[in-house]
Amino acid sequence: MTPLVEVSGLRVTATNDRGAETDIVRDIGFTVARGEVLALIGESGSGKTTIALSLLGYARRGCRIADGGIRVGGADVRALAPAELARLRGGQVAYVAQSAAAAFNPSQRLMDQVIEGVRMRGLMSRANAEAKARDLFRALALPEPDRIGARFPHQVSGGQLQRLMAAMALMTDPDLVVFDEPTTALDVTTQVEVLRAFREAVRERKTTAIYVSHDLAVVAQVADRIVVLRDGAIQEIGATAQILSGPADPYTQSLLAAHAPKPQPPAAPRDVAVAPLLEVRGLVAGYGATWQGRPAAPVLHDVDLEIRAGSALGVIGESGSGKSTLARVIAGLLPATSGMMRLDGERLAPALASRGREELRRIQIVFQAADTALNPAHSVERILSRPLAFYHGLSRSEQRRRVRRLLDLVRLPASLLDRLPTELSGGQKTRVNLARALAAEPALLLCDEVTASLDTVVGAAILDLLAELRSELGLALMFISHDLKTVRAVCDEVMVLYAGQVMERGTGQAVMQAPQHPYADLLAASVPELRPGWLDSIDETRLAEARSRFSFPGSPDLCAFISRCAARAPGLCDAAPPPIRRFAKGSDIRCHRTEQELVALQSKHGSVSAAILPLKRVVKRAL
Amino acid sequence: MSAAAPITAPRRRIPAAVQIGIALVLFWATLAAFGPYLAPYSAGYVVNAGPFAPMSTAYPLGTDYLGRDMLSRILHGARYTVGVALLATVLACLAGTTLGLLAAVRRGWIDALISRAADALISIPHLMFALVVVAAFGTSLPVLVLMAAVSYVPGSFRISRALALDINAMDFIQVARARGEGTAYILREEILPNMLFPVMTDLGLRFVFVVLLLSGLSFLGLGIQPPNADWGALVRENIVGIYEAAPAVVVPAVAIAILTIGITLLIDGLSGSNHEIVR
Amino acid sequence: MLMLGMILRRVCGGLLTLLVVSVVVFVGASILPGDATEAILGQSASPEAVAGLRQALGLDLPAPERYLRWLAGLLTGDPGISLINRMPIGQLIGPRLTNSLFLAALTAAVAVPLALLLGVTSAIWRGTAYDRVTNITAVSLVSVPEFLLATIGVILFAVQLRWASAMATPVVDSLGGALRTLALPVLTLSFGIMAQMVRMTRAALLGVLDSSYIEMARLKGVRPARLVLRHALPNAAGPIANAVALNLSSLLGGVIIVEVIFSYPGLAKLAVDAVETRDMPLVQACAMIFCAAFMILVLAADLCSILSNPRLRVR
Amino acid sequence: MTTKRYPAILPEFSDTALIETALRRGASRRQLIRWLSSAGMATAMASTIVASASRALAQTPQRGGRIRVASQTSSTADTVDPAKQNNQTDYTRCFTFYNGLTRLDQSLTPQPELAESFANERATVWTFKIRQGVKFHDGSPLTAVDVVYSLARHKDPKTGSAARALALPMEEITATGTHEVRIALASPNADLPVVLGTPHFLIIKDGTTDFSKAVGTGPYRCQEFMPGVKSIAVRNPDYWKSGRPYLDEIELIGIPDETARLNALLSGDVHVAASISPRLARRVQTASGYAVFETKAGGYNDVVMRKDADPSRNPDLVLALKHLQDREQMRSAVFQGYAVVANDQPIDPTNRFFFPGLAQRPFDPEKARFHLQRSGFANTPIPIHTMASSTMLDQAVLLQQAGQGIGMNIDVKRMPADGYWSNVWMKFPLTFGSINPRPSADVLFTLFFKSDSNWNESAWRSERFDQLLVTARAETDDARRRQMYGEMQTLVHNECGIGIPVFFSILDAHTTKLKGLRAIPTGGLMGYSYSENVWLES
Repeated sequence: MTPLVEVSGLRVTATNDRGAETDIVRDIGFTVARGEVLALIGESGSGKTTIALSLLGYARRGCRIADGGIRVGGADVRALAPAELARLRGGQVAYVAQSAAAAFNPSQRLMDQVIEGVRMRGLMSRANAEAKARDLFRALALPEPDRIGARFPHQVSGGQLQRLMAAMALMTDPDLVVFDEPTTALDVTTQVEVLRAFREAVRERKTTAIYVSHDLAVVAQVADRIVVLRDGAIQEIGATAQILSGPADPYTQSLLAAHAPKPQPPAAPRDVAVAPLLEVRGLVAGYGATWQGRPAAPVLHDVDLEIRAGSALGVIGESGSGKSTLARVIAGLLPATSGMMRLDGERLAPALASRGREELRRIQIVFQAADTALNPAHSVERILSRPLAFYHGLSRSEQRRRVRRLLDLVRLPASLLDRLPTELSGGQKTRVNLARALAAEPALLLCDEVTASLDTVVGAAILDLLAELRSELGLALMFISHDLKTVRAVCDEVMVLYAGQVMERGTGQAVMQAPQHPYADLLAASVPELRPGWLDSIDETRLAEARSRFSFPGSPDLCAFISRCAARAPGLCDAAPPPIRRFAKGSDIRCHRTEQELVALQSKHGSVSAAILPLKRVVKRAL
Repeated sequence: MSAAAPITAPRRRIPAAVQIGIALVLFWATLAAFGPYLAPYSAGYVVNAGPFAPMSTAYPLGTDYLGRDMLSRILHGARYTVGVALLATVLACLAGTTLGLLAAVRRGWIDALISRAADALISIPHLMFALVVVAAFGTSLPVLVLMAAVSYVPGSFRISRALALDINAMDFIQVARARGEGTAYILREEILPNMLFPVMTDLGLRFVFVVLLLSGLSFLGLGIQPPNADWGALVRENIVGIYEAAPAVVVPAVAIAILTIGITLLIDGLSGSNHEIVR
Repeated sequence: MLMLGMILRRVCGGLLTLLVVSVVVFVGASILPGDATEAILGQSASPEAVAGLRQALGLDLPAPERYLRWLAGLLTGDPGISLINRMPIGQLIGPRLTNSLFLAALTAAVAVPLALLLGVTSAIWRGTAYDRVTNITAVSLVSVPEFLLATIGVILFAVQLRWASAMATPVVDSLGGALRTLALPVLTLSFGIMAQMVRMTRAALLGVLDSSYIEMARLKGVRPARLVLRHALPNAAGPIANAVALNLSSLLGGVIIVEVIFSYPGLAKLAVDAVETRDMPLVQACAMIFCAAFMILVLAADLCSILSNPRLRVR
Repeated sequence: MTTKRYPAILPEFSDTALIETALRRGASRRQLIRWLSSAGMATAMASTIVASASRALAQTPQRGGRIRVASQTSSTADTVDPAKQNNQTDYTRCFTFYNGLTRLDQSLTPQPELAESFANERATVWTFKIRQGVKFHDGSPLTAVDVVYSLARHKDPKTGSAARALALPMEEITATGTHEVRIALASPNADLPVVLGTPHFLIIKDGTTDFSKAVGTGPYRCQEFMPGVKSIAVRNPDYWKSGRPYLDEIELIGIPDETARLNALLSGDVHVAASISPRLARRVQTASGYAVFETKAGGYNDVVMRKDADPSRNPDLVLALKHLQDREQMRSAVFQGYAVVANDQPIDPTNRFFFPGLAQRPFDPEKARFHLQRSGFANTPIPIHTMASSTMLDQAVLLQQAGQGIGMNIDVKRMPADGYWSNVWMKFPLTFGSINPRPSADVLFTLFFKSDSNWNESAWRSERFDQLLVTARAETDDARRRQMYGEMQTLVHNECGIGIPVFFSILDAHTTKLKGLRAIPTGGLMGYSYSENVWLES
């Protein structure tokens, strides 16, 4: 049987400002058999999306499919007339975009967009089309399948949008579906349910698919074969099991290595006698006018934490959990409504304006998006000089010297000094962002998702850097992330935040290896593993937890996780505020359930820590 | 997106349109600076050729309705057209940007007050406003410049305010605030540099409007003091010559058109033609 | 609910602005040298005659009192009577406002669709010769002084070809008649306001055309026409509506040149006359109308943005 | 209807009509000119009148038709209240609806109009017999009461009359019969009938206060009047001048922009474009089917040099400026030849009191330089204020240019037209004025040269002049008056701070289909009274 997709000698070029053409992908050739799922994997800039788009005969602005053959279902895509190409797109070949939030037209109802393809082609009546869409919604496990279509994109969550986009793609029963990083922008818990839904839908329909991703673990769950890309060229093609267990190419090996768990940093001894560097008690904060001591839109509820000098506290949680707000409150950007903060035992004023310059200097915040955190109008040198002048009053020549040292510290060449942020790569921007904070010589660094927008390899390097800095400079870190792996690599203490409430807090070892709070457990269980079949092994209970959405508990004092929790105790959880208890392994846990109850419940679903062992074996073999 | 990131060259080639724009603007700027010294006659000198003389070697652009050399009048007028309009535009943008920054950063009643005042000023037709100002303060050059400037402050204010609001929400402003920087520093060093480009684009458009406003003023008989005249006034005072297609009316009109086209090409080219202010 | 509240807030803000305008106009006109009596008496304004007439017109009252009286009158629905010809302001303004609105409506009916069409097409074919020519033409037309454009139009089409009338009248009996009398002023005005609308439409649309959902629509096989009309345009409606509103707002008070050249009895000329004769009640009334028109247009534009954006429309 | 009863005093039998009749009867043109000159008219004037009368004779009036007339102003200040008239559009409009007691003819001699006849005692007490059988447009008859009301209201400041100063000397205005009015003056004035022939003294109905429509005795009824827009006048079928008017309807609109006004004429939208600048006259003359109607009148633009302020109080500077006026250049460049050279005094050659014996002051830069040096103002800026977009500005610019040649640094200040007359004219040491034609030498001298006049432009004080003015006004003997006015012209020429370079013509453009126009030097369009005299050739 001839393969459905045949790509050979593909070359796509981009035209730069000077009018010169450069290759962005070259010599690309692969085939996809009917019913097969092929993954394209690589870092950003590897050309994986460009290749995926070329299957629809499409190249982005400034790019051009220069060479090669693309055949889908016997049709020569490059030879198609515009009208035929329009029929191919969304007809035989469908596309599922990376960010569904951006890829849905904000001004049209979802149903109209989902059925537009079949309606445009006159394939079905409106009623039939809507009925088919509703079936697909059901198949993709969307809530309220009969009504969700009437909503606008901003009214549904990211995970649902991603599934709606898949439904849109499947409407015309395409021969080929191209999934372009469909879960990258999602929270881990959401990613799990979306991945499951996609895989079921693809399997049931025996759809041929191309799955583009940078994440090996995700790919391992869905793909039959994997194409590894780097800098626009293919490094290796192979069956999934072969790639995971016996990668031939050094680059593939390094990708696998990046997945290996980092050695746990030694937990700094808890010395109760020494006052913590930062102590936070009963912190409440939010947005809007304050009324009766509560903000109109509360984000953080009664948060306690301590960070000792030189230690690293990881804060994890899904988007919307209040992680970033916590950093802002500590930095003083958002004054807390109530609660107490102490820096080195000294009371810390909630608002920026009432803090001394020395206090400001000692706490530095590193923002998530290095793109927007660096003033695009300032050169790297200017960005780094300002804190030196501002906090330390250094002379010009002294500043120049120190700026160079700072660049050294974050492993950047001095040649970047005159560059503007737009002329830097993502990793470089993050390093400059970091260097600026270090220029203040802070005691505490608040890192807000600093690696979230970076590729795995680049992100890993930043994490290494942070670890080094910690040991070299004796910095204390508050490391905010949604990614458990990252937190595990950096932090000796971890705090799990859900809807502004601290659910579990303890040493990294305690929280990560044996999460006992139901939410912490869900988080840990949702992190994809390189092991094929991991996705299928996930327990239905957990899947239900992942699938359900957050809803406000009756009172801000009640447990916020109550609506999703599989272990909730009716009559207790919805009636009284949960107590905070110190469990045997050394974590503080906010739950009505006792340690014994939780352990019993978890063993029923299968422990997470058990799953980590085979993974380690795989990685060792890979290296 | 994981691919197709275009490789940005460190130095950009200047597009042809921008080059033409720069050439035109430079040409007029030179005329504005040196025009009066290049002119063969003084602005008011009546040459011996009668009114609306056609182009000739002696009078390359013919003569005007009183029989004055048009070339000389154009050259003398350049300073008033380019100079007055530029000054007024720059003043308008300076004031508008300052107020916009102030309103965007301070918000509250200051914002409300300035926004109301701007709305009020926008809703009064420019020429009606000009009439009142000229009636009250006469038509000296400073009054003209100030009046034209004030007319266009609200527009500049609206754009600056919107821009500043956007920039003020960016993380790097938070970084500066968290560092403990004062409002003045944040406005001057962090926000302003990022507004410069859109503000410049806006300045170009506004410049065109000011040139037109000045010519509209001359329609109502106000404007630059004689014997000098801005180009709009030259068109106006020679409009009678239009029946015989006298160069006296055609040349200044073409001069205005070329000036505005030059400026448009320049700013369009610089803004990459798709980063216009949408507000 | 959301929208009703917004409208209510805006109307209140608009009323406040109207008040500001009326005070500013009153104060501004008060510092002007000369008053209505001198306009009436002209060269024969002896001090004694002026004083007598001032008293007769009530101009001898202190300025704040005159303002408050005017305001009180306005609030009770009486904008006063003209100082110059003693006619009720309403009677003076009524027909002129109707004429102005008529001309403005016609101009809008011509200019807005044309501007949208040009803006949309040049956005679709961005970077092409068509795009450049459209842009340069629009800019060139806006940079030609209005009176020159109008005069050339008249000489060409009215004097030489006799296709059109050199004068515009608001009375229209037939389509041909309307074309004859109103084509020139409408076109002159359209050229003046189109450039900015074209550019804004193009810019707003380009912003949208670069977004992911347009790429997505393309990858769904949506053809260009549908792509622009159904997917892109509704999302660019906000800024376009804003540009349209700002440009249309000048069509009531800012068309003095066209009104003079085509001797069209509109509001702009009335307002300028009123300023020249220091006919304060009339100046005030015109300023109020211009301001209100501006507010209404901007409000309409904002409503348009809200209606086209479900994020603002439905929570 | 009344033709038979009052044949002898119908206007047809005065001035032009009289001459036409004489011509018909076979009188030679030379005879007529001699006859008119002996009656005290300047020869040039007399020949103009005879010429235009000859032209008119060749044409026979036709009835019917409607015309559209574009005048040069239009604003909400437009009025049909004779007392409030302020510009030529108002005058033109009011003359279509109203009549005056008297009417000024081509030599500015007063002729009976609504007054059948008038008589005086020592030029102080005047009796006017009011014409019988005249009806207002609403049907009510004209009586002495209407006349008294029309004249007396000018004295009340509340009326806001522009002619109040002229009305104040009329101490008593009384009806001495149903059709007789007696006016007692504070001092003798032989020119009262002239004054009463001016536009402000048109006769309205007793008690009229509402001027939203005009109700008069004039040749047309007011069908529609919208200030700042237009007025429509329809033929008055009951007009007391039999056979008149000729047209059925006149629509009067204002087009302030002169190019637009001319374009409206050339495109066929209007039949008359009033007040065309000399620059445009060229264009009209090259177009077939259109003509320029020139009224040589005494209007002038003058440099006003205040005697009560520096630097203009310096007599040498005044002389320098007077000699600096290149009258010929102004005549040709600014007025395209539609002007006559003037001699720094205000009486123009069409006036019966023009003094031809006064030597012409030439354009003499050397003399100007001499006086400038003596004045000490060489190379110092001398500001002259003038009005924007006017021939005054053009004249100022030419003066400025001439000054550059002799080291006089004139700084021309262009001021907006708005408020010019209240805030600029005469308010600075050196300004430009523009004086409309006036019906008599007395009015002109009284308004602009008498020591205590509000508009004594240059603040010139001459006892001798004031004395002469009063004496001449009371004098009824023309020869003696002529001599006195001659001396006054010489005084102004020599002493006054006024430079008058040229008297300019008033130009109206019209289609050649419009017939019957004859010049009356009080203003354009037959001294504004064209409406009852013109007809449309079919």
